[in-house]
Amino acid sequence: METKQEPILEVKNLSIQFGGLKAVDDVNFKVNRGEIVSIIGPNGAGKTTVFNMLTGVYQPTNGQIFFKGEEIQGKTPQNIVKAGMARTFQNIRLFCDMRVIQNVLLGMHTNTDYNFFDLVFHTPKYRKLEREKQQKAVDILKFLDLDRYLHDYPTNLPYGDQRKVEIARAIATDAQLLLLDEPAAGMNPEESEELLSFIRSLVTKGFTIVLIEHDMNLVMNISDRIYVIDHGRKIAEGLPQEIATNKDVIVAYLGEEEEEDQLEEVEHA
Amino acid sequence: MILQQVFDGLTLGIVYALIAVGYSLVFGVLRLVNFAHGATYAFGAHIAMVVVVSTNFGLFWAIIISVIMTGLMTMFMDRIALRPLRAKKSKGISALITTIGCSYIIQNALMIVFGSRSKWFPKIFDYGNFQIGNVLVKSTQVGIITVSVVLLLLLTFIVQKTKIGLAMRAVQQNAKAASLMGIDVNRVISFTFFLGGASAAVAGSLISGYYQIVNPQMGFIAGLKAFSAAVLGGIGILHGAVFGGLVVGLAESFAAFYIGGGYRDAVAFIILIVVLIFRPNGLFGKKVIEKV
Amino acid sequence: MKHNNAKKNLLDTKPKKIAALVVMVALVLYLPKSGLLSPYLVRILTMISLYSMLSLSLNLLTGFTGLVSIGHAGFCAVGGYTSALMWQYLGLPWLVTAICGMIMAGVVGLMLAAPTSRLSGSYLTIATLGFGEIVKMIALNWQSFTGGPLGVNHIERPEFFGITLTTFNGGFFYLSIILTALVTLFVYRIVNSKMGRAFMAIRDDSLAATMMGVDVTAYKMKSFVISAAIAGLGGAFYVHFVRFLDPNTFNFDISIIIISIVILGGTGSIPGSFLGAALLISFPEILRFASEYRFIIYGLILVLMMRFKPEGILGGHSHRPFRLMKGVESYGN
Amino acid sequence: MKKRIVLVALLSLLICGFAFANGSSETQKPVKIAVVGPLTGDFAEYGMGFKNAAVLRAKQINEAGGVLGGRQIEIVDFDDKNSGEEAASIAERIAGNKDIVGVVGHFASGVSMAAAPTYEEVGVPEISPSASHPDYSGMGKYIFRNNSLIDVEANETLNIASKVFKAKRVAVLAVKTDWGVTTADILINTLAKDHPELEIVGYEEILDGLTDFSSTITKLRSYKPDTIIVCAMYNILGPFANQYKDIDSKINLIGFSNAYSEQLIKLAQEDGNGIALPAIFFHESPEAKVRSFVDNYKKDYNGKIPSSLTAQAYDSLGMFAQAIEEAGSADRKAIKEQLYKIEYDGVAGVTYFDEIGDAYKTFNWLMIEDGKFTLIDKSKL
Repeated sequence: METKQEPILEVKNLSIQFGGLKAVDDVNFKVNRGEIVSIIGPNGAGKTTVFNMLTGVYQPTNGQIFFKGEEIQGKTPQNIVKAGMARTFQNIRLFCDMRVIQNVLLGMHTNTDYNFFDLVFHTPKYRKLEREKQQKAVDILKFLDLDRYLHDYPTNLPYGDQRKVEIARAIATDAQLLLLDEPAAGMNPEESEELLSFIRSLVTKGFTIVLIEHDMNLVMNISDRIYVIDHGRKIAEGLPQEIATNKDVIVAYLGEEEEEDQLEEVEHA
Repeated sequence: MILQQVFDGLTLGIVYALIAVGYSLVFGVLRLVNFAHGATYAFGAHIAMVVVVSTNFGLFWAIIISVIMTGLMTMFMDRIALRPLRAKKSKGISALITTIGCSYIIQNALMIVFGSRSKWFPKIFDYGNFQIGNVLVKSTQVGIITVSVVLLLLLTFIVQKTKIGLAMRAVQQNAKAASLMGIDVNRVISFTFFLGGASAAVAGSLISGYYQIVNPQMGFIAGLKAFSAAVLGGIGILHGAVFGGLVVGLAESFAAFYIGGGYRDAVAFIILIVVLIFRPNGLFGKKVIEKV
Repeated sequence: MKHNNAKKNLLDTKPKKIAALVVMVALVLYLPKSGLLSPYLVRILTMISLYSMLSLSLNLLTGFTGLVSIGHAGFCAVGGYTSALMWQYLGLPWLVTAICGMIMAGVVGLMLAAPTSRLSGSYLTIATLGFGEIVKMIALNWQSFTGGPLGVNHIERPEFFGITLTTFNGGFFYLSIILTALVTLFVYRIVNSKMGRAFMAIRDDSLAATMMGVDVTAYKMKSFVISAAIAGLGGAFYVHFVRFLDPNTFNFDISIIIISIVILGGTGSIPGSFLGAALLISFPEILRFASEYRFIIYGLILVLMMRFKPEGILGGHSHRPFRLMKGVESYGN
Repeated sequence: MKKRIVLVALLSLLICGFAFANGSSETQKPVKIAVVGPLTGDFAEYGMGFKNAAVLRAKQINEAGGVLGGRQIEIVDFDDKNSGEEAASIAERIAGNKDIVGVVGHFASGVSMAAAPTYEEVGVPEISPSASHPDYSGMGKYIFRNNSLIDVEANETLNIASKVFKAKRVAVLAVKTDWGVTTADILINTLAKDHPELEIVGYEEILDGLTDFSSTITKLRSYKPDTIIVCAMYNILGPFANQYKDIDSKINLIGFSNAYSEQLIKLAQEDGNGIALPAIFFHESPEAKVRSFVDNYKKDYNGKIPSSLTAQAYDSLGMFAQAIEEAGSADRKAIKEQLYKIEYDGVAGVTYFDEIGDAYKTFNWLMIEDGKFTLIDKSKL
């Protein structure tokens, strides 16, 4: 995979403080186009908080976020999605009383620009755009092999497929950068195996992925680069092999004593 | 003349506080606005009226009976209508709509049983009036204020100092954790409903004794004003409800005096909307951050 | 769910659907003229169609956007008063005053929505209740303009091409059917468009909606404005129908009837509002003895529906396939 | 599929319900007269009074041989719940039923005016025993009123104030309903001029259904009135008397004929003593007609005492019977024409209609003394 060197996303000394607590403290990282970058760290390290700052849910106390060269920290979530960055959630947040296809169609909200007048009088512009978007939604579901659930409601789908619908919804926003928040959480081994090949297929389609994940097996095999965050601070970055042997990472995850066992387990993952 | 308005306003306010406390108790424990609370207040007043008129029990015993009956009624309502929803983990809106339904059932049942006409209610604490400076003080007013203050202190004592009070505060903080610690959450919730119903019954009897009139529709407007008071003080907080009640009572009696009789109800609603917009958590409430 | 292949059912074939529609329209138009129905029954059908329109407007706000409003009669009052007073002071024809009533109600809907759309659940509901009472209070106290308790009477009936509509010539019946049909088409198109999906997304998970680029506050306000405008139109129709209006015409009971219809019929279901209106408006007429208990029955409906079928009779997940636009290839699904 | 079955079941219930409600048409030929008023809700007492009075009068007429040579009068009652909407719906039902030739009813002015256009349009003579809004009977040729005009009755209250109480400073309290506000306006702006001996010192308005009068009382007392005219019904006058006399027991209170009912005594208890009000009908007047009406009414309706509005409903039914007899036909139009020529000597005094359908009445003055209404002897003043 050739990776053009100009970064699609660059974060400079990003930090945020809730009252006295420094949830994220001076984090720097960058993501290049077409890469799969993982952010790992123990629970409560501040990973999801980073995601929330990237997507405009929280305003960082300081630091900049450059997306495709443009500063986006402080922008509203709507503008960030429109700019081309979409996310999924740690615990699935699909619209359970809307059909699967409607969920995906909702993803296209920012890029379906017919106005109130068009939709009331079914003007040609409305008909053309609506048909286009519905076709695109069906195609996305087909691509993700979810089109059989087209008319169905998300709550009736198996867990793994619900995850994929959430990703389908993120893709529908025409985003180039997908932020996946623990997609493998709650999956059994072959489901996460299938997810692995699925994410790889996304990259071949031209998406760039940033991943938060605890499933070390998935992370070590899929990531191009890994950043490790602990107590809100970046403690390590680099290729999967480097991270596996990095002292600080092991200490952060497992604490002092059992240093040795951690090493063998990683080698033959 | 101002002092007279202040005193009248305080009497009104202390009773609104007594009703508002009911809202805060239930909201604290369940995060639910009990819309049927206004109708409960009217229910309590009617029970007291029936007991006083049809039997020779004094007003004191009538109120005691009304407190017990109303408390049981609210517990029954919680048991039949609200507990199944909690068990079913249904959406918050369902519980709110259920209480709206209950308030309509109670109010219209009162109208059918007691007829919709206003009925007489004996004067409470009727020992004549006396003058302090140019402020005319009725014995009824003094009686109402003392009873209300005693009841509010009793409620605060129960919540702060007793075992069940501790359980209530635990459920208020985190119902799931409380149940893990062996607290029977449903029992605590129904006890809270009992307290809410009881305080509403007393408030209903006191107000009817003060104005010597009882009417099935009295609960609707009074309930709404008491809710404004509870929100103003910070819903879920007892002393907030008391403070809010006094403010709404004073505002209403000043508006009626200076602007005109037609505006007395409007004042409470305007306070409600203004508070909801600028400080939804009220004066004593704290900001709640929604975790992603 | 067993729904992976689109079931072909009776009504789906094109010609059958048109035929059913034509028969239905002919029946509805012929009905009042046929003398089969006494003016009293024509009046009931007119009220059913009016309440269908009102509950459709609340369904858009509560059923589709998830904002529970129990002060909806306040918007009817704004629409009704605007229309009645414009007739009284300016003598304008019904069509003009009704549209102004609709716009005025929409504007008031915006004024209520702007500050309160940040509120959550029960706070917003209680704020709408407060709003309903404030509208009544203003109508009562602004005596010089609204006539206060005297209200407005002898309100002129609408007149189209020289015919004055009355219940006897079925005029009001046709007008209410036309208005309800227009509103239904309007709501149907909104619900099946990008805006409708945004409303439903806000109802199901407003945070996820925000993350997908929906400006939640703006859309909540749009939902309020549209819903209020339709309610205002309903109010404008009603005052010219009853020819009388005072602060008590649109009181809290009307809001409760409307929300009971929405809850009974089915939140988030357009046919549900029609079924709810038909049931709740006709049952006090059919069971005369029950009419005294009707508000207890409305209360019971709210409690029992929440307990056993919160999504309502016709609400909930529908088994019919999602209607894709013509020409969209669905790979056999 | 399950949902479709439910739908079909519910709709069929609806259809058969309509058939049932449509009612069967009778073929006998009794003369049917409708009585309409609030049989439920806040003013149920007045609606029931109308119905009882009309049924009693019809029974007496039928026992005396009915009308038009033996045809019986049949009363058909409707409950309009004191709502304009319900009233308009009932008006259409009555207008559509050819057998009903006259209507005694609608209670409140607003409600009557919501129904009047339909009666006028179809041509059904309607006599309201209680509507007092000035432009009510002007709504049509078929619209009559067997109740005193507001300005006539309001003038009586001023006479009571000056003659009975020798009042100097009079305050006016009005409930914010169409009747209350109109009465107060006429009292203050038109009638006060021709009573130089009195001075209207203040005016206050209160919401209907209010129970807390403390701030209104404080304001009224600031005007230092010796007499207060209360334009409101007993549900306001009663508690107001309690709360005001609690502070100033010497105040004179004057009510209106619609507050004249036992409910007022029940609500005001001992504070009711001293309240005066004008009334067209007095249930303890020595007149034979009144005595027999009150005794029959108490016999039939377990001891209830008829109020002045009930008496007027009783007379209204009597007027219809007399008009039908004199017109010699039970045709709606003929009855209407006859009503303009009628001179009816009823329990509520001699009544005749003017050209727009308003009735002129003579008033008695009553005062509550130790829990009972007593007649004020005007000659001794």
